[in-house]
Amino acid sequence: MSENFRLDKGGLINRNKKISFKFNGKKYLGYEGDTLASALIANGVHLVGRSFKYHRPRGFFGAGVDEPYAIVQMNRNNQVDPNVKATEQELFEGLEAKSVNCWPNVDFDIGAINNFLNKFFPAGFYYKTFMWPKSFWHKVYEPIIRKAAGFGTASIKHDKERYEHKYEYCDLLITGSGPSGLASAYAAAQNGAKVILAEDKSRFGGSLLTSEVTIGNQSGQEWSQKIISELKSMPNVIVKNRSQVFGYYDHNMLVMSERISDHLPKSEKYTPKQRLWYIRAKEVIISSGSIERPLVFGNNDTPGVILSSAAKEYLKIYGVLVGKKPLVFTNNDSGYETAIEFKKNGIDPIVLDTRKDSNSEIIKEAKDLNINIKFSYVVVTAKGYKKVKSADITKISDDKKNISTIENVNCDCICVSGFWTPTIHLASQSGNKTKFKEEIDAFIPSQSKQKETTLGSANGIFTLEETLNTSFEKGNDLSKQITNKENKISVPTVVEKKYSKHDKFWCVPLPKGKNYKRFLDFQNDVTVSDIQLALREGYRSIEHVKRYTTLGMATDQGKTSNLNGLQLVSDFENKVVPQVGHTTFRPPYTSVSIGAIVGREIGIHSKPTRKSPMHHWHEKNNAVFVDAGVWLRPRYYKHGSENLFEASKREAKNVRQNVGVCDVTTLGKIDIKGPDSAEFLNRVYTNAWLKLPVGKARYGVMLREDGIVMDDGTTTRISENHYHMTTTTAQAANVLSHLEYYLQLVWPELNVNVVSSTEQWAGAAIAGPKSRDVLQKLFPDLDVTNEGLPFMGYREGNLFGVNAKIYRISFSGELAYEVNVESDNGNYMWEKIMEIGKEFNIQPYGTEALSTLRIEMGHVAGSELDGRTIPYDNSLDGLVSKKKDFIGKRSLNKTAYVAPDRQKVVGVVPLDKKTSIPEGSYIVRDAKAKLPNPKLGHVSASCWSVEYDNPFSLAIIKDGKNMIGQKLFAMSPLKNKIIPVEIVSSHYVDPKGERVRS
Amino acid sequence: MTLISALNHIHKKGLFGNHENKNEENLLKVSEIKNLLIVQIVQYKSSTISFENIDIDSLKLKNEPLSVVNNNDTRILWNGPKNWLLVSAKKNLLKSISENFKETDFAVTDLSHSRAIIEIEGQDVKEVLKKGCPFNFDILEKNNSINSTYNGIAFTVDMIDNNPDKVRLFALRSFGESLYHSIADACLEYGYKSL
Amino acid sequence: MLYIKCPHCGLRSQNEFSYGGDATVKRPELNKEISDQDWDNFVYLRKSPRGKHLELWQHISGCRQWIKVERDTLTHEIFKTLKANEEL
Amino acid sequence: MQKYSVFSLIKNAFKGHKDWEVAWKDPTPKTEYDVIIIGGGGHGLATAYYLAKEHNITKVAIIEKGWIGGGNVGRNTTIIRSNYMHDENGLFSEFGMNLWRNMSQDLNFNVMFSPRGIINLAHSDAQMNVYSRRGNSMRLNGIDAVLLNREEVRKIIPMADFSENVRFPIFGGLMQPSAGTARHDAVAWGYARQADSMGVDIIQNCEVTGFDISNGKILGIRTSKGNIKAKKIGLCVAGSTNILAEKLNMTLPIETHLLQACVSEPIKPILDNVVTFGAGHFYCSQSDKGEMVMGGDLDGYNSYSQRGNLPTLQHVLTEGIAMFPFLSKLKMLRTWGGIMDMSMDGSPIIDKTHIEGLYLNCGWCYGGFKATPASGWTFAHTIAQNRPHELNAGYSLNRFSTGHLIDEKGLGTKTWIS
Repeated sequence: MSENFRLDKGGLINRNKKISFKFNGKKYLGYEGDTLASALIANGVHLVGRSFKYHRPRGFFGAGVDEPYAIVQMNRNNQVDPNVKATEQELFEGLEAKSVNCWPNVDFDIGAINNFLNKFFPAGFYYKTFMWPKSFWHKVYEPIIRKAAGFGTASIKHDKERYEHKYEYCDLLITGSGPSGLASAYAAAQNGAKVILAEDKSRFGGSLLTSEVTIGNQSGQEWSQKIISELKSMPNVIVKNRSQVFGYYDHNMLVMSERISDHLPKSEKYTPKQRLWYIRAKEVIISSGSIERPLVFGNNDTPGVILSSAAKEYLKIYGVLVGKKPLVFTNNDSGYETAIEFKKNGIDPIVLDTRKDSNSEIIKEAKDLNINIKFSYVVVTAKGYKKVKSADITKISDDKKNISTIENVNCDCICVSGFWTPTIHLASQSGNKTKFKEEIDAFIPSQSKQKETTLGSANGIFTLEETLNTSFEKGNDLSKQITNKENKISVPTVVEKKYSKHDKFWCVPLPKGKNYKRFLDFQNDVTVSDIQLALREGYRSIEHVKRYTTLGMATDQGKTSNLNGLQLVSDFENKVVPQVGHTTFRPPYTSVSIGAIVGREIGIHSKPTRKSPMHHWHEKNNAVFVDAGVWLRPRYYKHGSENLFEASKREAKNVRQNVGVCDVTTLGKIDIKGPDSAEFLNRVYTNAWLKLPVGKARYGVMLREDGIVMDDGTTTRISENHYHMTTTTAQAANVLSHLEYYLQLVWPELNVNVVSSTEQWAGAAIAGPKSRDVLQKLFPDLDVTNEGLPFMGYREGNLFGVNAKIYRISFSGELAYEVNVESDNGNYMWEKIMEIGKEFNIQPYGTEALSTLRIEMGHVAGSELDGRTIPYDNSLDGLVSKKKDFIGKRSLNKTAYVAPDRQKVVGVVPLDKKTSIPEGSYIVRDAKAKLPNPKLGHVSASCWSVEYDNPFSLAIIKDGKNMIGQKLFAMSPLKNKIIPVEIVSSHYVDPKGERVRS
Repeated sequence: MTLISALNHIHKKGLFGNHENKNEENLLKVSEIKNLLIVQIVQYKSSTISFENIDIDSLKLKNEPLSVVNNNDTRILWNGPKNWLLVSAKKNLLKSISENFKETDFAVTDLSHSRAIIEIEGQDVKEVLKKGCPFNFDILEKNNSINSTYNGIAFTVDMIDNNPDKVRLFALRSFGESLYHSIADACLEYGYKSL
Repeated sequence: MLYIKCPHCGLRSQNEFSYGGDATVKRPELNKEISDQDWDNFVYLRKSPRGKHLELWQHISGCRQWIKVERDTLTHEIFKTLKANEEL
Repeated sequence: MQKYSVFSLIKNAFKGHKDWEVAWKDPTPKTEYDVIIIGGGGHGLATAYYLAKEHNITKVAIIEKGWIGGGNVGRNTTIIRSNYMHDENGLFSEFGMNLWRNMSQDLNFNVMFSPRGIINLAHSDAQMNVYSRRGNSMRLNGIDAVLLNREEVRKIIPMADFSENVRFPIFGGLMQPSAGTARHDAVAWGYARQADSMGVDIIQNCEVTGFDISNGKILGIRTSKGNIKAKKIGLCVAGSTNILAEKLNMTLPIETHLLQACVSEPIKPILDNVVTFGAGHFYCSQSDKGEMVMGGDLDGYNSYSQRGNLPTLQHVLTEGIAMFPFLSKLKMLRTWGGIMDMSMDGSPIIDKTHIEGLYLNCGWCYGGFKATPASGWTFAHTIAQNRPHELNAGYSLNRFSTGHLIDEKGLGTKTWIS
């Protein structure tokens, strides 16, 4: 395939390196340094895709991030990449891309039928129809609309690329490497400031790469490359290309996405595809330049209609002609630069200037070059379907209201220039209240909210001389304040052409009887008539207009359409633009890959995992793990082909009959020291703590201030002023913060230190009638008799050379001990317990068996203490001190909390003693009552009682105290279950608690 | 052997990541540090004792953010107001600390087993840290320490040396393997040698 | 990510902190008679102004101290940070 | 009023769409109204509509500071559901579901209610049990709910992460098949258009600066467009409730927080349902335009700024990729934030106040959009009858004193913990 539109020389591409690539299955050639867009244009390809609503042919409109059309589907590194802008994608060997939003192909697209029916699809048409018959919206119309929408196709395969993050700090962050960015960066760097200079494109220099200016005695391009190479060599400067600063957040934090590998055929193994930089900058310089505005005329979306600056960029950077018979349609001098560039390369352009006459330097130059210039001329409509073939042009009256006879001129592209819109997005995101600048018909930044300064054309300054002067000065001033150094450099002299005033005209009137579509938002197919319709219907706020018509809501976020939309609204409403105001600019400035935002916290590492020192023993012994917060705990240990139910029953039964051991390392542990510790505990817990003897433990419940149970656990008095508190696994972190809150803010007079010691200790609960035998053998020197180590007693011991702490506490309701050793010894302890316990038939048990054991004992846990229950609900009345005050006490006298029929925890047994009651079932009186069926309460926890070999559940039900003995129903409609049940005491096994004291 | 350290199961020796065609000496070095004494010392709010006069392994406490007072064996990290974390190779120091810091004025808590410790050394150490922690590491100098978080895991950074950079990272022991994974993963781009 | 000056540690990023809400709410003293209304006001009522807001944060992954922060809830500008025992 | 239909659309097409009437007028305020609704969001517009339709009260004004539909009805993730555990929430929301089902026809405005089903994923047996509790409660309240196992979930959303190397495996999920989405802006516009046609004055760009109260009775409001008298005034300004409460010398059990959401660039249909991640806070659906609509956590501190910070979104999207790995390759196109009334038990307040003639509708937390019709209907009833309807009786202001809290999540007053 030959490149018919590539010039023989010129451009910044590497002509020594040819690159082959495929578009829509067809092979093409380009050069290193091309974008996919420039390479396609070089090959004469202008039809890239179809528009959103009408499926009209779409080509290229820009040359960068503002591109509204050229969205393709890529295949890179054996992976699918949807929605890639061809204007941003650099060419690499073997690149494969195809068109989107068209079927069967971009040349012949069935969806284009919409275009012929377009009169039935004005803005918001769907709000007015598709309402009959009722079910048809969801069943018929919507599926069709859904199918037609969307661009690329996502693969459901996992993304194999690496995305990394980096947090960086600097004195000055400068966004954009055009003249203002380079000058300010250079000045600041000279003062020793730490500077980050970010450039979205692959090449540095911005407008200097394509403008005909002289700085010092160099061309703009040479000067920019000299400055960049100097900056790169300075240790205090980070210079990044392919890096878009897309968000300006609070406290001067900005976020930048760096495309590290997107321009390469594949990513190196350990190199990220993209890196997201979180940058905290002391000062920010926004030098993001400006974007050319389109002129609006009939069928101005036809492929071949292109921004004049883009046409110039394709010529000067890529050596590519967007057409060979160009029409330049402009309301200002910029169009002439493009025209002259064509002319220099042997192509004769026609310039249509909307102005009556103008005689600036550049127009003179164009005249001298014999360029055909038609003043007071406009394009009425582009002709051609998949590519511009000609244009209807005409003379326009001075007041721009009347057009004269239509002439048709042959052309293959129309380069439009409607003057320039400053890129103020970042300033606006930072909170800057923007202001409208009449001279340029656009908004520029005004009062800074954060530490931000906007320079150059982003600030509405379009002469290079002023840009460089202010930028050198600002760069110097801002950095001087930070570094206290000044190494001022003199501003080079500039030679540039003086421009004449632009024409405020931007939208060509329709000729009589013609109804050409004049597009504002090219991707979303929003036309002038759509906006007018919205306004006629009363959608008059700019936000209403945007939402009703979808103006500016496409993937380009209105970079080329918003301001023209505003013009139209203000014309129609007879207001001036600043009164209409613009819609809010929000990050991101341009779309950012979600993979990059997330970074490396994916897959198994999407959240950290906590493991006990015995974790690897559990793993080796067939433990099946369960998440407890971010901890992993053994749920059960699988023997052979056992399932969860069988294994947990075996484990629980073994605890009841022999002895079991459970890893309780995950329980929160808080080391409490200080002279006021007892007083503090007395305030924190609902029960009394002042008289707990040294060497004894006590069970405690703590509340939130609203009276709801926060957590429970045992606390042991290790010595006079030293306590060891345990919390539930789930609440450990919250409890520590809660304690610190009261110690630091509420009762600073208390001298108490709290510190988490969860990780210091590995814990094993040894439970079951034979646990004392195991303990005796583990600690031969210790008196483990009921007298020597009574229930709720605490001793220290020596476990085969390792210091151990032994607490006689029980969650299972059996005779039980918790042994703690320092974590490095955890595995050693565990293996010793297993070894010693062998003769007593010891088995490890997991959380499922633990649940069974606690449920049949009626011990409340997380499923009852669910953030909605008070102590009374959980039959913890005995633990609520009447005598002293404590956190949350004052809330317990609320009407609902002291109501005689207040809910309470009870036991539930199925009448048939066979049918398990699913957790989450509800207790009702009448299983057949009509809905809504009044509920008495819910089943909070269920188990298979190993003691009685039948199902048993806990439930929290209304008037629970008086319900015992009643025969009711447990209902789980989700599982189609209605189970006749009897309400019993929640203490199903050993109601007097004799075993723990045995 | 009874002791099993926090990272025993995950820390494997070898060369990893982008190490090919690079001088092994210039690679990052990653190791697990074990068997240190770690003690939290906190002075109670009402205590009037002047902690500056108390000697620990010839070191004096300093109530100043970032500060690490140190000698060859022992480093005392500022952990908060009148709150320090003493880290020492001298395991027997605990006894003298408990004696010198009376329990009426100080809470002394042995946390030796509560941390997993990773040491990394090399030119790119700060780059590795910047991947997961928003702290401004440009200001962290030799004998500075901070508490912060790395990819959501609370950790302590103790900067031991700066030519090349050498830091010790402490995480709660149960998070050790997750932090190790995160740090090792962040090192892959530069290549690292696991010692 | 907010940048909060911990009065103990210095400027740190928000991810080291956890939010603690309104700092002007004062817990009634222990054992003191108090009306239901006053107690409920303490537990449930919030001023939540648009503008300056004195609030609590805990430097949870730092020095673990609870601090007070005077912040604008509209602009997020932080005017002042205080130790637990300091008042505005 | 002009009727919208396919016929009117065709008819107008041939006239170049020149004859469409305004959807609502732009009146200047009268000196007095029977009822003033402050807040031209979804709830305020719906309240005015139901006042007119159900109670024949048409001398009504809606006073809106900015443009109607500019609050949370214009910045949500469009999800409509009634999958609540507590009876008060469930019955209220299910009543609303019936209004949603008929809304397009009722309003003669296509709000695109799309009952595509919502699935709450569970990642452990314990979570399956928690969902069972909720689902059973729904079923006993007459609300549709299905408990799905892993394989059943896989059949519906095969693009979720069912692979081995996953931190939070999918155990199953709770599905409400009749839940879905609606076009949020259309809801506001549809209510506005009908209310306007029945005589309600929609007054935009009018800020309330104060209240006239005498002897404990409301007399009127002061606004940037002058003083307006009214017999009754309803506050419908979720997000800004505390600002107006301050002018009324009221302190409420509400904090104002920011919730962010975002959309990806549009892609071809891949996800039909609304899906929520169970091991955190992330939810996702695909709009008719093809954008993935995503949201999750609060930013976590009091905020009135309709802009958030990236780390919250990073956190939310991390969970997004954990649920749907394909999201990694998509691009985040647009982000926005909405400020909301976080009440101290997570449930709303629709009630009278101690000031006669002043009514309160607030505290919607994250759940305001789906509640729009039921909230408007019950608030209209409360205002018209001067007493709550049984559907909103539980949403009383004094429940914080009596202890009849409606806490779906069990998190209590720390609203920022998610």
